[in-house]
Amino acid sequence: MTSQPLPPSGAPLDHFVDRAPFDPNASEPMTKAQERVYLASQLTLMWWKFRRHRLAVVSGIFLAGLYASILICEFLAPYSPYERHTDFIRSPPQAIHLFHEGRFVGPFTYGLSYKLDMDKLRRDYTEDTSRIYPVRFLCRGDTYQFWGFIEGDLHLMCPGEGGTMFLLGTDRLGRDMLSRMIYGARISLTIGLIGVSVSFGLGIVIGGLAGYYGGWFDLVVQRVIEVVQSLPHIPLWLALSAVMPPTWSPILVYFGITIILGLMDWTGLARAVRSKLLSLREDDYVVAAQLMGARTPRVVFRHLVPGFMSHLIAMATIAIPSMILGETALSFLGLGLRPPITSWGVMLNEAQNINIVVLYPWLILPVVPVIIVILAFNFLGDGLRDAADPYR
Amino acid sequence: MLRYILRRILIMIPTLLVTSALIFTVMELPPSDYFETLQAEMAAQGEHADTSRIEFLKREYGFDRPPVERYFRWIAGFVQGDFGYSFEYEMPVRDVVGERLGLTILVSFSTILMTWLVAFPIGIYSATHPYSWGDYGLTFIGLLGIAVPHFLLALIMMYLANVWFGLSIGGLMDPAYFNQPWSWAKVQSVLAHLWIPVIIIGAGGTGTMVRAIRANLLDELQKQYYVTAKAKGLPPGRALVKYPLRMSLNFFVSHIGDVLPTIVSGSELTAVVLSLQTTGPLLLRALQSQDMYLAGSFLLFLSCLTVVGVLISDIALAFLDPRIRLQGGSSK
Amino acid sequence: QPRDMSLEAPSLVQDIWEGRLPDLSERLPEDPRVIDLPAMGRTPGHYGGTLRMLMGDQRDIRMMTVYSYARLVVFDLNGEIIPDILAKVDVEEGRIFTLHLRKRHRWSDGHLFTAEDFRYWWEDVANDDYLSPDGPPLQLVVKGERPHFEVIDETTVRFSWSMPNPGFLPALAAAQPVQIALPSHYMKQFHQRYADPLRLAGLIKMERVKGWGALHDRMARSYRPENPELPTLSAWMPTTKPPSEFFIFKRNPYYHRVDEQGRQLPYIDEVTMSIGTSSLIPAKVAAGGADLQARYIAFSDYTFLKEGEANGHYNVRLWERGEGAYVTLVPNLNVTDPGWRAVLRDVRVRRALSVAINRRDINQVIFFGLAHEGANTVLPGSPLYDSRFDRAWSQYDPALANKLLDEAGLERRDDDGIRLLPDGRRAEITVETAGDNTEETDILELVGYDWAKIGIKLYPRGVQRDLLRRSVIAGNAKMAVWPGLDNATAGPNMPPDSLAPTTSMQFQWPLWGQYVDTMGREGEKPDLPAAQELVDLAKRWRRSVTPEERKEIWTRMLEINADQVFTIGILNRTSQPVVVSNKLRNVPEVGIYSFEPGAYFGIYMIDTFWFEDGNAALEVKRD
Amino acid sequence: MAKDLLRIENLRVSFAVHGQLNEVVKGVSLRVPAGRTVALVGESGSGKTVISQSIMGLLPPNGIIHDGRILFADPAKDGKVIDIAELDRDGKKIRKLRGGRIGMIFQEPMSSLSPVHTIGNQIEEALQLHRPHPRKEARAITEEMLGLVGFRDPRRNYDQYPFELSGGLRQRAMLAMALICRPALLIADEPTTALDVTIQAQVLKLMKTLQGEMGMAILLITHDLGVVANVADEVVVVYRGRVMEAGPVDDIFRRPQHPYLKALLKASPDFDMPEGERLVALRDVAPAAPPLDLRREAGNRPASTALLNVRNLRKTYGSKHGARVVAVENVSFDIMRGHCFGLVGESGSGKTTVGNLIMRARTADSGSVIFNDRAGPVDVMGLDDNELRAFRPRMQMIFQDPVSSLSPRMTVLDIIREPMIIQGRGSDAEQKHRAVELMECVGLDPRFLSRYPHSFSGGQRQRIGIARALALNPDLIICDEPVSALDVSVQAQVLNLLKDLQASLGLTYLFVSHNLAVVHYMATQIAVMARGRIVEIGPRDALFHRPAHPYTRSLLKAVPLPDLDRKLDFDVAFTGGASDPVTWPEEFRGTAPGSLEMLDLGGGHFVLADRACTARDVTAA
Ligand SMILES: Nc1ncnc2c1ncn2[C@@H]1O[C@H](COP(=O)(O)OP(=O)(O)OP(=O)(O)O)[C@@H](O)[C@H]1O
Ligand SMILES: Nc1ncnc2c1ncn2[C@@H]1O[C@H](COP(=O)(O)OP(=O)(O)OP(=O)(O)O)[C@@H](O)[C@H]1O
Ligand SMILES: [Mg+2]
Ligand SMILES: [Mg+2]
Repeated sequence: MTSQPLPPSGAPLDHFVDRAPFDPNASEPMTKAQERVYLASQLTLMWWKFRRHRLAVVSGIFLAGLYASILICEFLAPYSPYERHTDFIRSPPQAIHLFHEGRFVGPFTYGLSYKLDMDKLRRDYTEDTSRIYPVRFLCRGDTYQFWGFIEGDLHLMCPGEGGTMFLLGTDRLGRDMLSRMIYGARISLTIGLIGVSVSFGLGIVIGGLAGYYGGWFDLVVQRVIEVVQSLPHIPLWLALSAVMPPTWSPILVYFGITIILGLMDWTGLARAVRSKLLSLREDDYVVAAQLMGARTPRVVFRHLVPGFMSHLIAMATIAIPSMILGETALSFLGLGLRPPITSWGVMLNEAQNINIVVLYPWLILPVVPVIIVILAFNFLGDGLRDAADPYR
Repeated sequence: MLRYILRRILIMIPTLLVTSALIFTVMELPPSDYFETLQAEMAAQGEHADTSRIEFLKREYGFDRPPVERYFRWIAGFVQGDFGYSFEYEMPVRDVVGERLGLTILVSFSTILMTWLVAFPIGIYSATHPYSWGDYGLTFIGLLGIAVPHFLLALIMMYLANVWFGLSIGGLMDPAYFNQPWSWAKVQSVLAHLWIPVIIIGAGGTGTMVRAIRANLLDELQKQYYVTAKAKGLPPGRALVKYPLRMSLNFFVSHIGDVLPTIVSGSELTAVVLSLQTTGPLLLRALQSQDMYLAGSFLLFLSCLTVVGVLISDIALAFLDPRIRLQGGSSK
Repeated sequence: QPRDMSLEAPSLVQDIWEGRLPDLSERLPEDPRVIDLPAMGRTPGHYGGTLRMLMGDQRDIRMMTVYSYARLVVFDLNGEIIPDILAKVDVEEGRIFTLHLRKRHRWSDGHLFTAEDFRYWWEDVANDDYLSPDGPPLQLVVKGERPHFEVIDETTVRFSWSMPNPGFLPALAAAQPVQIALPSHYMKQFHQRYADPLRLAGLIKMERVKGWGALHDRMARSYRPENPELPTLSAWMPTTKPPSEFFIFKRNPYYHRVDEQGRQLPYIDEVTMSIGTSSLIPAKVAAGGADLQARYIAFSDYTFLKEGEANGHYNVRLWERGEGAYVTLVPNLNVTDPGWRAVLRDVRVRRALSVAINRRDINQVIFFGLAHEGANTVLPGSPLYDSRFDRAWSQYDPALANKLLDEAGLERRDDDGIRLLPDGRRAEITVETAGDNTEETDILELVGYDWAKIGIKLYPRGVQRDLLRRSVIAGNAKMAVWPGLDNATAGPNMPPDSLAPTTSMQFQWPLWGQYVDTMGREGEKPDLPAAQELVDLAKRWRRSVTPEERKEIWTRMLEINADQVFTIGILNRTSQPVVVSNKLRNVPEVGIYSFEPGAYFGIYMIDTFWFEDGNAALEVKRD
Repeated sequence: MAKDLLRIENLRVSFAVHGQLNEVVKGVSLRVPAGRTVALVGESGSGKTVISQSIMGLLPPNGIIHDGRILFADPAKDGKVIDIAELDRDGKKIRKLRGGRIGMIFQEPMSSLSPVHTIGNQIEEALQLHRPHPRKEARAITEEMLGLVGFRDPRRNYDQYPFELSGGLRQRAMLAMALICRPALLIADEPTTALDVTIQAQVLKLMKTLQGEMGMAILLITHDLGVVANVADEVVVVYRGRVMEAGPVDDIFRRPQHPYLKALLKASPDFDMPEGERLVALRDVAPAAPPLDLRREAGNRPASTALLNVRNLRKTYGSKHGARVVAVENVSFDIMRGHCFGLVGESGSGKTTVGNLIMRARTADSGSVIFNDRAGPVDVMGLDDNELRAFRPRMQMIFQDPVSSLSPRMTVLDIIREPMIIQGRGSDAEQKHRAVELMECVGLDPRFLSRYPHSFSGGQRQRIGIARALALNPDLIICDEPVSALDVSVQAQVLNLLKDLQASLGLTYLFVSHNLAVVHYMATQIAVMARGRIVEIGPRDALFHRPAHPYTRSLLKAVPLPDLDRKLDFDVAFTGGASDPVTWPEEFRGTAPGSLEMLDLGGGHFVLADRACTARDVTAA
């Protein structure tokens, strides 16, 4: 096809006519890809878009792996989280070596010996390079009850016979930090999230309706929000912890508390949703939906709330850390989880001490998984946001 | 608008009545009272509480009366500016809170200011440069602030500040300046200590806000009116601030009212960890020891501020968005 | 004319010179209490300096009253009661107490301290229906009988009862003493009977209190020295009015003790208490923020503090704690659950639970083996100590434990290896704890491991202290965690109340204690023979006159307690780190750290401590 | 001859959609000489807007220019040539050009304005940016500009928010914004679609004046061949991203050669068309019969009963200053079953409002709307929430602003399916099938179903709205400017579709439009509105041949015709605003408030005139 000529600047324009054959009904043939796309549902489209966000996909896979791992932490953890090694109290992290005196041995740990410093009252650990313990894989170690009922003793990794392998050190009772962290994920990654869901559900529904209806309904909801916001959380928790049946296990109690937390925490989100919808509901497409005879829930959740999705996703991912660490704040009040239950929050709580920060810094390592999980959730959130964003 | 505000102020009265009744109930909810708490705590340390004094105090402060009567007395007093009596400090609530209020406002205000000053530029940067290294880096830092528990952050920062700068640990000023009249040196000492709590308390909020601004702004950046603004030839900064940013502030404005109560209560738990002379620890302690008038009056004060804050944020919202101002409420 | 100021504290010199203070001779009582420092193995010191301490709570300023430990009578290091503020006490038949004041002893505002101050308290306060609706303090009431009070002369008063009251003097000497005198000249302005009504009304308004009763009550508080105007007899007097974060106590120029050279104590001019979050105190101490600190410092802070010694210019010492046990597990014999009640009341079960605990392991893991593995009983520092009590049922013997439990009817176990109660439920015991220190939590965790080995499952449950107490009294809690005997260095002259049901605060038998306390009005009658015997013994002690008799009673009570294992003590004589500034002198290297009877530092006479660089200490940065 | 201000050479632009590149501009070249007007015409979706966006450097983020040059020779800089295509999209250089040197009027004025700033603020901002003035003066200039583009009360209008304005007023605000900084090149993307012909003439004249004054060049994108004939010097015809024909306006109108152009010229409706004649569209589609379960038994509906009686509607809006604006007053009319009722009139006269009131999208202050169902009359105003919801599918609406009436976060497929889903019609597959059908009906490629609304051209969006309204097969459709953004050939296709549906299913329309030819083609009854009232109502022929009201007359006079020989004389008529009663003869002005009344001229022809007048007075005037 020839490019159409343009006269030089200032010259009069010629009458140009495209001479190519013209068929108004011709349309470009559909490619295979287009064929696939054009009737795809919105969810499918989003999924395709999401897949292109590499960091989000990686985060998603990571989180999925993490959640899968909590099913098999018995197998993953080298030790039982309750197993105490009285001879290795507060042992610093042990390195895995590959070479011994320049010779390749494969992964192994050196022996660990300690000396009691009775002046400073601390245990000083030294690596004993004369003892070598090759790490074993898929091996038999501490016995456990898989999912609470299947006996087992298979581990992914174990220390060499007679040796130790505290990759992240041990705590003040001589328990392996790594194993505790692996087990801790179980609680940290589950219970708190329920609280988030409760508060988000309430916030979106209540705020959404208030913003959409406006008027007296909004007025009432607003007053309820004020009242709920004014309710003192702390004494309420204190009171509630007193009424929780003493026969409840600590996990159940904590679970109850997180739900209540969620029940009281929706107000901020509800206000944000409400005020956004107050302005969104003036748009024509809302009117259009109404004119089609859509019921309120459909208008709110199909048309209005998606317009606020970015904010909701951002807030949800931001709320996750506070829920993972929720128990730290609560245990400040004596309400959180306590040992022997293991969670990242509990472990960090035990590290809540200047001694530990200064002398045994490996005990604050549980912040690392917390940070990674939060990052992963945020990147995942970014991916979801972009997938839901029609402009990207 | 004026009529609207007046009407809202009238509505506040029943709201506050309900709230106060709830607060009172919650305070009464625990099966024990301040005096029992006191006895138990003293006993744990081998001390004993003087039972006859306790009886005396109980009678003096009407604990032998039915709760309903106490409630109405309390409310009546509250309205007249008598906030009741703190058992723990054995002095009127007003005196207990008195001096701490100023410092609390200082800390909270600086924190909020810092949060805003930091969060806005970063949020805008992240939204306008999504998926750049800058975005990732700043996101990471912001999330760190959220992910590391405050107490840990506080401990580490205080320890390092002490080791590196010789700053006294905890508190808002050098103890030498306690009880001293205000002087330039005291101000300096306060400023030297202020940054730690400001950073620690502000860390979480900043991170949250950055993410929220980023998310909301990203949505608005696609809108046609922003293209129009650019077509006018507005410099990007101004165009951004005047149009998309303003539109994306909706969420922010809906929370602007929350600033009021936080300004006077501060961030309780962190303040405890940091040993700040603010009202937060006071409130917490009062709640734990069931010093009910101190806690109750303070909470009621906070809820007054909440209610006022909600009103303020509603008004601000109406100003922000004329669609809400001119059409909201009226059912079309 | 030339005046001799050589014995005066330099900080007072100016005031004396300018006439605001009288000379030392006029300030001291005629016969001041002389402390012979060299005889105690201490060195006479310099004047001056500021002693900095850190506290976690405004109410902790009462520690000033505790630490200074100036009482009408005090315990000495041998556990004997000796006069301190009083010149002399005469006791006849254990029931007539004649108190002789020091002549021309003055309150800190210079007013004389006289019999009138006792009379005012007795007649206008303790027996005033409005101020003391319940009458005088319990320690002054023997079987419902109030003492007969007489003023003999200006400096002599007498309290007498028809029966012996052996608890009277220990109560006066307690760390938290019974107050039986008030500065009447000051307090009268708040008393309706004496005050000008107009002025009183004004004061009530100004102080924003409900009435004169509240005003008087508030102004008279001396244990927690919140009223800087209230005259005191202590070594230092408060100068800060709360609320505050920083309390300053200044030397009392009328204090009644002198050193062997005739120099008035205390040596240290000023004590300050800085209030902050308790969890930060170790860090602040390590930064050199305190000159003398033990409160809020736990054993686990030792290493950290030790590391900071050079930096903070202090040294850490390890004193011995004076409780009967660092923590005890207290089975609630009044628990409502009938199944558990029967089990817990079975002495074999309690013994089994005790011997199942591997105390050595706990000692090693948590205390580096520095604590003593024994039961909850008196310590060697007490004249009543007997290693039999200490060792009773505190060995580690899981086999024995299993045997005892089998005998007690818990021989059945379920699939998880957990024993079953006779009624078929699993032997899962919830232990309620108010524990806010990690050591307590850790010990509980370790006990949990040990008990799991004998088939008992332990669930710790954290609650607020008051709620813990409630649930114990209500019989909901099966077992609680609580410190051991408060006063484990007690002598026979101290009341053995904590060994027998006497109050509802005793978690092993709250209802029995309440029964005895209220003379049968509330609670339950003790129905375990051993408990009943303890009640009788405690009653006998109340009527006893001679120390021998008291000792015999004490011994029997200790024996019963040891044998019955009413409380399961875990470790005692644990170490308490005490941080002492490098410049502070006369602080003992080792000591016993306990509230009763030692008043923590009080018994070691903090007024004799001094700063090496004396006045120079004033320039020390208060950090 | 003047130099070329803008030269576009071989421009190629593609968009990435769902990860695939679609080329939408395929090697276009065109030029705009200084001081001249070049019209860019073409099929809807052919890439006109994209070309203009490329010139401004404002392509959407997913758009890529991958070939070609856009040369801009700025006369203020002695004709130094800049290649815009090479510039950094948000760089300094291009920012200098935007607004100041190149002004742009966006196609969708309704959503191009910030909803939270007053129009005065937004217009003045442009002024201050490029031609700074002291505040007071700036406001005066802005108000003057508002007056020039036909705002009636610039003082008050300055402080109004876009949502308080009718579609046409918003478009005029956009115009004011682009014109106020007097750019060297004005790109006007369909600047007059929402304006009635009198205002359109006023605006075109204003553009001409400015052009004369400052030698401004205009790139005019429009579908209205009448406008092209009247103002353009050169014309470029594009079709599917390619130039089909280009040349001086004379050549184009008198010697069209390309089949597409010929088809275009044939497709525009005109007043001389006899009743019943079909428009010739480029492509004709048979109306898709709705599947059985979607179909309402069309059959023998009595054609002469009224489907809708509208009586005495009145609506006022509160304004910022508390004063209330009367938007609609005393509007009454009947719509016959199976007929199309045309509503024309001044921009801002309340047409959209009337539509909204009938639909109960807004609440009327007073008045009644009776819908005569076969089962009996339904009082639409009196329905409660549930009844209303059940009743909704009987009446549907095509919104004037296609942008904001489509949920931005739903794909077109979902948007078109939405009414079916809500009403529970058909299975999943049936709904999809119907969506495809509807897309084809309105001339859209079904491949676009998976795209989001923002990625469409103006005309495409408008057609999505039409497709959605048709989905439920309602009895009555209120069409608010349904074809304003469509080129004549597609317009013909859509209009034919509507007509076919009317015939086969007995659909009834309320048809609002500024395009009198279109109304003439569609409607049997026509009402003319001005200032909130119906000033004249009557059968089509009566109204077009014997217009009684002065406003109607000026409307008819101001219609630009696609005929070089019958150009409008801009200088004569439309200076004062044809709707201003002051310019009307006394009979129509009304001596006292409330003295105006509908005057029967016979044959169902009424005109609003003074009570004292007779039919004779009026026709004479
Ligand atoms: N952001 C976008 N993403 C993808 N495709 C787009 C986008 N914007 C426009 N298009 C497509 O580009 C083509 C040209 O659009 P353009 O808006 O230029 O048409 P137009 O000629 O202005 O039509 P109209 O007269 O209907 O406004 C259309 O097919 C449209 O679907
Ligand atoms: N929400 C509102 N608030 C205040 N005034 C409004 C509002 N909506 C419309 N108006 C005013 O009501 C009048 C009628 O508006 P309407 O949209 O019905 O006009 P229209 O006939 O559809 O005009 P156009 O042809 O330009 O779309 C206009 O003057 C407009 O400014
Ligand atoms: Mg277009
Ligand atoms: Mg309109």
